[in-house]
Amino acid sequence: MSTTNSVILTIENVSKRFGGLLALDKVNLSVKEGEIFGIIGPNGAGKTTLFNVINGVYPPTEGRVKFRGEDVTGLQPFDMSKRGLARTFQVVRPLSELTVRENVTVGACFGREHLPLEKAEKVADEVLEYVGLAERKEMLASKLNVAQKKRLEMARALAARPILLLLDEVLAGLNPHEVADMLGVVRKIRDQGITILMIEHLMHAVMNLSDRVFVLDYGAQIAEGTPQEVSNHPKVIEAYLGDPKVAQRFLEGAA
Amino acid sequence: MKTLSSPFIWIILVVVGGASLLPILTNSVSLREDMFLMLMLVILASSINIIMGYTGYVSFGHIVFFGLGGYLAFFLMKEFQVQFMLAALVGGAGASLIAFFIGIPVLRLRGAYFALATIGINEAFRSFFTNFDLFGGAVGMFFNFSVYDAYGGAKNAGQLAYYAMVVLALVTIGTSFVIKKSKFGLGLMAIREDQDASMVLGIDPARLKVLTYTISAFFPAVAGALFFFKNGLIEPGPAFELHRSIEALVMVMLGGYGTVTGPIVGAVVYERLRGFLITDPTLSNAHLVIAGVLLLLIVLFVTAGVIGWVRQRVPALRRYLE
Amino acid sequence: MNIEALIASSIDGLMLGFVFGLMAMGLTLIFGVMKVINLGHGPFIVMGMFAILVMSQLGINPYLGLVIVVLLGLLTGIVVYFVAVHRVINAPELTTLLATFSVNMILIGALTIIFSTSPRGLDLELPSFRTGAITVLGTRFVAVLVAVGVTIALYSFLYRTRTGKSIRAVANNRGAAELMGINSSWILALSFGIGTLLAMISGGLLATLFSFTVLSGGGLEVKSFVIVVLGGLGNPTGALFGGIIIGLLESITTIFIPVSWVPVFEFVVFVLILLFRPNGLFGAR
Amino acid sequence: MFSKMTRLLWIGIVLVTLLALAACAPAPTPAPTAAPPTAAPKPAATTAPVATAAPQATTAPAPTAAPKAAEPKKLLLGFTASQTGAQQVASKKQIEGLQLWLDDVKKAGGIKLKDGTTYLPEIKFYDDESKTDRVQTLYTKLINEDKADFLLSPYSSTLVKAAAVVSEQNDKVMITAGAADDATMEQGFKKTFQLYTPASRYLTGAADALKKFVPTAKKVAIIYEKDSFSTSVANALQPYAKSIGFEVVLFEGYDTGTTDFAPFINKITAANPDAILGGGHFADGTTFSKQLFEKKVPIQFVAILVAPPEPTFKDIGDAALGIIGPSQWEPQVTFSAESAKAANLPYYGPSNKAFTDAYLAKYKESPSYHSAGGYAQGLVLQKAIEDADSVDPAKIVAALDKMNLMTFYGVIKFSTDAKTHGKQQAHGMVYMQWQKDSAGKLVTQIVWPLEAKSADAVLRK
Repeated sequence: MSTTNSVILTIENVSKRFGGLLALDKVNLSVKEGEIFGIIGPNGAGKTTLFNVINGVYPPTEGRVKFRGEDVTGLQPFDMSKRGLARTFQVVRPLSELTVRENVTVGACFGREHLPLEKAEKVADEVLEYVGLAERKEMLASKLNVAQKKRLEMARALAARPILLLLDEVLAGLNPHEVADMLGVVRKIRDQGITILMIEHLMHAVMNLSDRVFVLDYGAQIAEGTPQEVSNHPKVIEAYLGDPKVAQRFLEGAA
Repeated sequence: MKTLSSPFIWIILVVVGGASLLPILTNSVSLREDMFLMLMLVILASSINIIMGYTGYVSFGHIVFFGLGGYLAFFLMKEFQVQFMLAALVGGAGASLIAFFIGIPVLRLRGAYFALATIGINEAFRSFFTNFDLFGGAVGMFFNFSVYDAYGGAKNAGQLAYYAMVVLALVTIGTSFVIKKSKFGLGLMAIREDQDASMVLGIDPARLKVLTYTISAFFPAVAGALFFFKNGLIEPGPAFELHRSIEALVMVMLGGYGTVTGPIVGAVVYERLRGFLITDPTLSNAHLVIAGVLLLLIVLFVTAGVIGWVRQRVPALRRYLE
Repeated sequence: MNIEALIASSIDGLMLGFVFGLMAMGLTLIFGVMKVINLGHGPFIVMGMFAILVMSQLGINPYLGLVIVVLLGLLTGIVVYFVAVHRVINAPELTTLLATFSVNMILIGALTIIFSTSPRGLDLELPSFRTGAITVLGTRFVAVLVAVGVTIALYSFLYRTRTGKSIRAVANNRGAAELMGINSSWILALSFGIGTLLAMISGGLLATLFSFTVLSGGGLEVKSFVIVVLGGLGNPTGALFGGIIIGLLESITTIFIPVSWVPVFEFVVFVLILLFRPNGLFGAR
Repeated sequence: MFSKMTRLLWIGIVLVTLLALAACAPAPTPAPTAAPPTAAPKPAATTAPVATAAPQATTAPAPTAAPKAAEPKKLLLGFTASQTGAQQVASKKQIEGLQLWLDDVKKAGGIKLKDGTTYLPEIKFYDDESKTDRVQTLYTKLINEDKADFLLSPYSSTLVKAAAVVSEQNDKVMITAGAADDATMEQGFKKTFQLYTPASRYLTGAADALKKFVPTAKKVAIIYEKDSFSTSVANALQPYAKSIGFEVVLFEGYDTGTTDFAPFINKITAANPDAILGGGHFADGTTFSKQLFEKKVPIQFVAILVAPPEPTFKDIGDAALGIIGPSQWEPQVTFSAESAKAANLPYYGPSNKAFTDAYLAKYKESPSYHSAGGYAQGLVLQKAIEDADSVDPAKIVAALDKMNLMTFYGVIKFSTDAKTHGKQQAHGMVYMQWQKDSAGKLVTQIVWPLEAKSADAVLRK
């Protein structure tokens, strides 16, 4: 894959402490332009916390976050959005009493390009077409099913025309058919040139999609590399995959 | 602007404006008085709807701006003989400014805490004005009748105040519509639905909310100025009457939260109902009870309000009935 | 300013504070259990006042009457809950606010029809104790005893009985409590009843101290909000302390500043606490 | 189970509501079930049923000519009343007084002009909920829709101010009772006439009385409710008290709605005054008096506004004892045809006794000064119509401007100065006190002015 491009996001020695709990412990990673970067780890490993620190939901206790060469540590989420960062939520958060189209329009209006309303609506229509929600655009967001809500989140994030997209478990709760669809969408997004940082539990999907994978366990990074390297990493096998054979199966499933 | 090409808003404005002309055409002063009060309530309900219906912040003490605008304008008219419309606008601007500074800290509060804080602010201002001798303290301020001579006598002044109130009502409704249909309004509704998610989508909630609060303070303030100008006197009690604020919330709910037409319909229905109950000989004793029972029935069974209910029932109308 | 007046006022304020605390406890309990700001709180207080008035007119000793008020309050609260609150218990805040506001309108309207808005007072005399400028009013002394007694009873109920524990469970997490087999509707209704009876008892006590009208509830309701915020929303002990603080604050500031400025001071403090200590002065977090 | 229970409750509610409606709807008879026994009459019933007791109302000396009873013309008097809200009590008394006047006029066969035209007054009123914002709308309605010929006033200064703006705007004559605010009558009104003694003269007499009753008194505390009326009273009292040699050791207002006076009383006690003057309205006045008593504050002279003259003030028991109150009128006043002659004034209307007895017979309650004010509103209008021999507003205004007479309610004369036109000039206050009669029952007595006294003043212990 074309991973020789420049670095777009750097996390340097980031720690995050909640009271006595160390949720992130000196994490370092860098994401390159155009790649799909997967983050895996058991429940409670600090993956979502890492996302929250990256997009400014809370500032890191220590360490720096750099985005496109600029130090963005401690910036607010809306500042990050303007700089071209978009994300979806692990638990979907549709704007329930707004229509699907309005939801996506919000993304376009307040995202990187800060489009005026009319242009934003056009973008919303395009994006809805793209993720396959076009027929439902006049529905209230609360009336969608889970898979559709996931697509809506994705559409809303895309409408912001991000440079880097954070996907937090977009596949969770989908049936195999819907997973396959969604994987297609993610690939298409990457092919547009948008860098993707994704948290995923569905192992074969991560291994299959990602150019590189990063493993967190109890807030600490234990491995980083290509899917192959990571799944053979002894620490990963010990901490996460448990059994080397399981790891092998994942890779095969992904192939 | 594309928003203003929507036929919907023009229909509303024509209906409201047309109704406002009735007292002039029929030359009925008492109808004019009724309409004056009703338009004032429409303004109050619509501006509360901007902060509450669009942004999701239940401002219980919104009446504070009515009082502040009334007091500022009254002071200017009485002490400096400022023309009433100018004084009203200055009163509105002053109240907005105060809203801006109050809004910055207070809008950080959410839900019940915000609602309680607005009550506290209103009560603090009311008791402050009771003690503030520059503005007449407990006694309040009153005009000598000669003030009205500048407007062709008291009778004519009432007429002028009415015209001003009509214009203000139309502007308020127009603003409410423009906000709702704009990018700004979309941002507000995103905040209402999920403030944290809206931040991630690129919205700076603090900025938008303070701005909204500032705007929504302007209209009741000007309405207060007009009301007390016509009244000829202002006192802390009637100026900062918490009950009126809560009644305005009731109107918004009655008509439909978050819609442009809802507060208008709510204000008209509520005011007509109360007016009817009070003047009806057999019901007047029980008017509070009856109004209460009706309100309860609506709250329990028609949660979305009249307009909201119609929108739910007839989805085809959603696009047209804002 | 004079030190004797200060001491005398502190005692007066402290004693009144207990009754204020009891009054606010009802409001905070309802909020704590079901996240409802009860705008019917004022009329409930007033109902307590008039219940005592009616009973004393029938020749029942006001303090004995409080026992009947307890039952009346519980019943009223449960009825009001099922009529006005139950259906919208999961709806947004605003809906429950308006539902309880309509209860307020209905009750005030009905009370006005029955009693008119003329001021009433109980002709109740208890001996007061006096040394120098300091007078301890008998009625207040008894009111403190009742307030403390009711608080202790409430806490024993909440912490010692099965039902009380269920109330606390529902307050903590309604969904989980339901999974544990607790009938939450019933518990919510009961809590609303208890909140109401607290309001009514405090109303009954206030009636022994001051004259009152059907409309007295408005001011007391707002005062309850202040106290509840001071003590932390949903925290009954906090409410008791909040009441005492407000009682003391009002009485002590009266000595130092013109009395009419006391409410200004009080409401500014209220807003500041909301801004800087939204969990109340004793908020755990 | 609970949804079932809720449904049952709902059915109950609906039934109760329906019952209530059914009970009200076909009931124009004067016995509303739910209302208190002396409930104000329904607004629609413009004239009340004739009272059974027949007082000897010495209504105006009718013109000698006794023409054929031509069909009497209707004369509509409009006003608003506080049937709900804070001012309900006093407002009710005021209407009761007015109603009694209507009865008397009816019995006399209406108001007769020299040409034989007879006018039969009727009243129409709406509930203003004690709130100013309703007042203006309702007065406009009375003027324009109901076509009221003359206006009477609501109760309390604030509401009257709002009403007067509308009546002046519409060039209607309005006779006000229940409004003592000086400021109201200094707005350059042309057709508004005030029956009450203005607030500025409410308590000045009490200061005089203090000087007489407690010659050693030096220091007074003036405390007042922070509202329009009480503040004007206090603001006028302070310089007056100083001018007659008192030291004002405390001059402080308290917030409307204050319920607990204990700390404030401590503060007053600390200032060590010989007398307390001031007050506000009914609720605060009674609480203040009660707490003063409970705290055994040893101040001999206490005079407060509004509350003491109300008969229900005695509900606070012994705490009422010795409290003095300024009153526009009391049942014991001594205005009579004789005293009018002595003062060289014409006397008009029923005797004081006739009024008091008739009131007691009709309402089973003694009249308060608010009741007297209500009756006087009608009486003054009646006299003005007779003097003007017309119902033409301009002529009525002229008649009112010239009026200078005594009634059971006292002397009435209006200012004709452009700035204070219509302000009451002649009516004076009396000061009543709660005392114990020989049977140990609480009664009111007039103690000041001395020439009107019905008993000697008693100092508090």
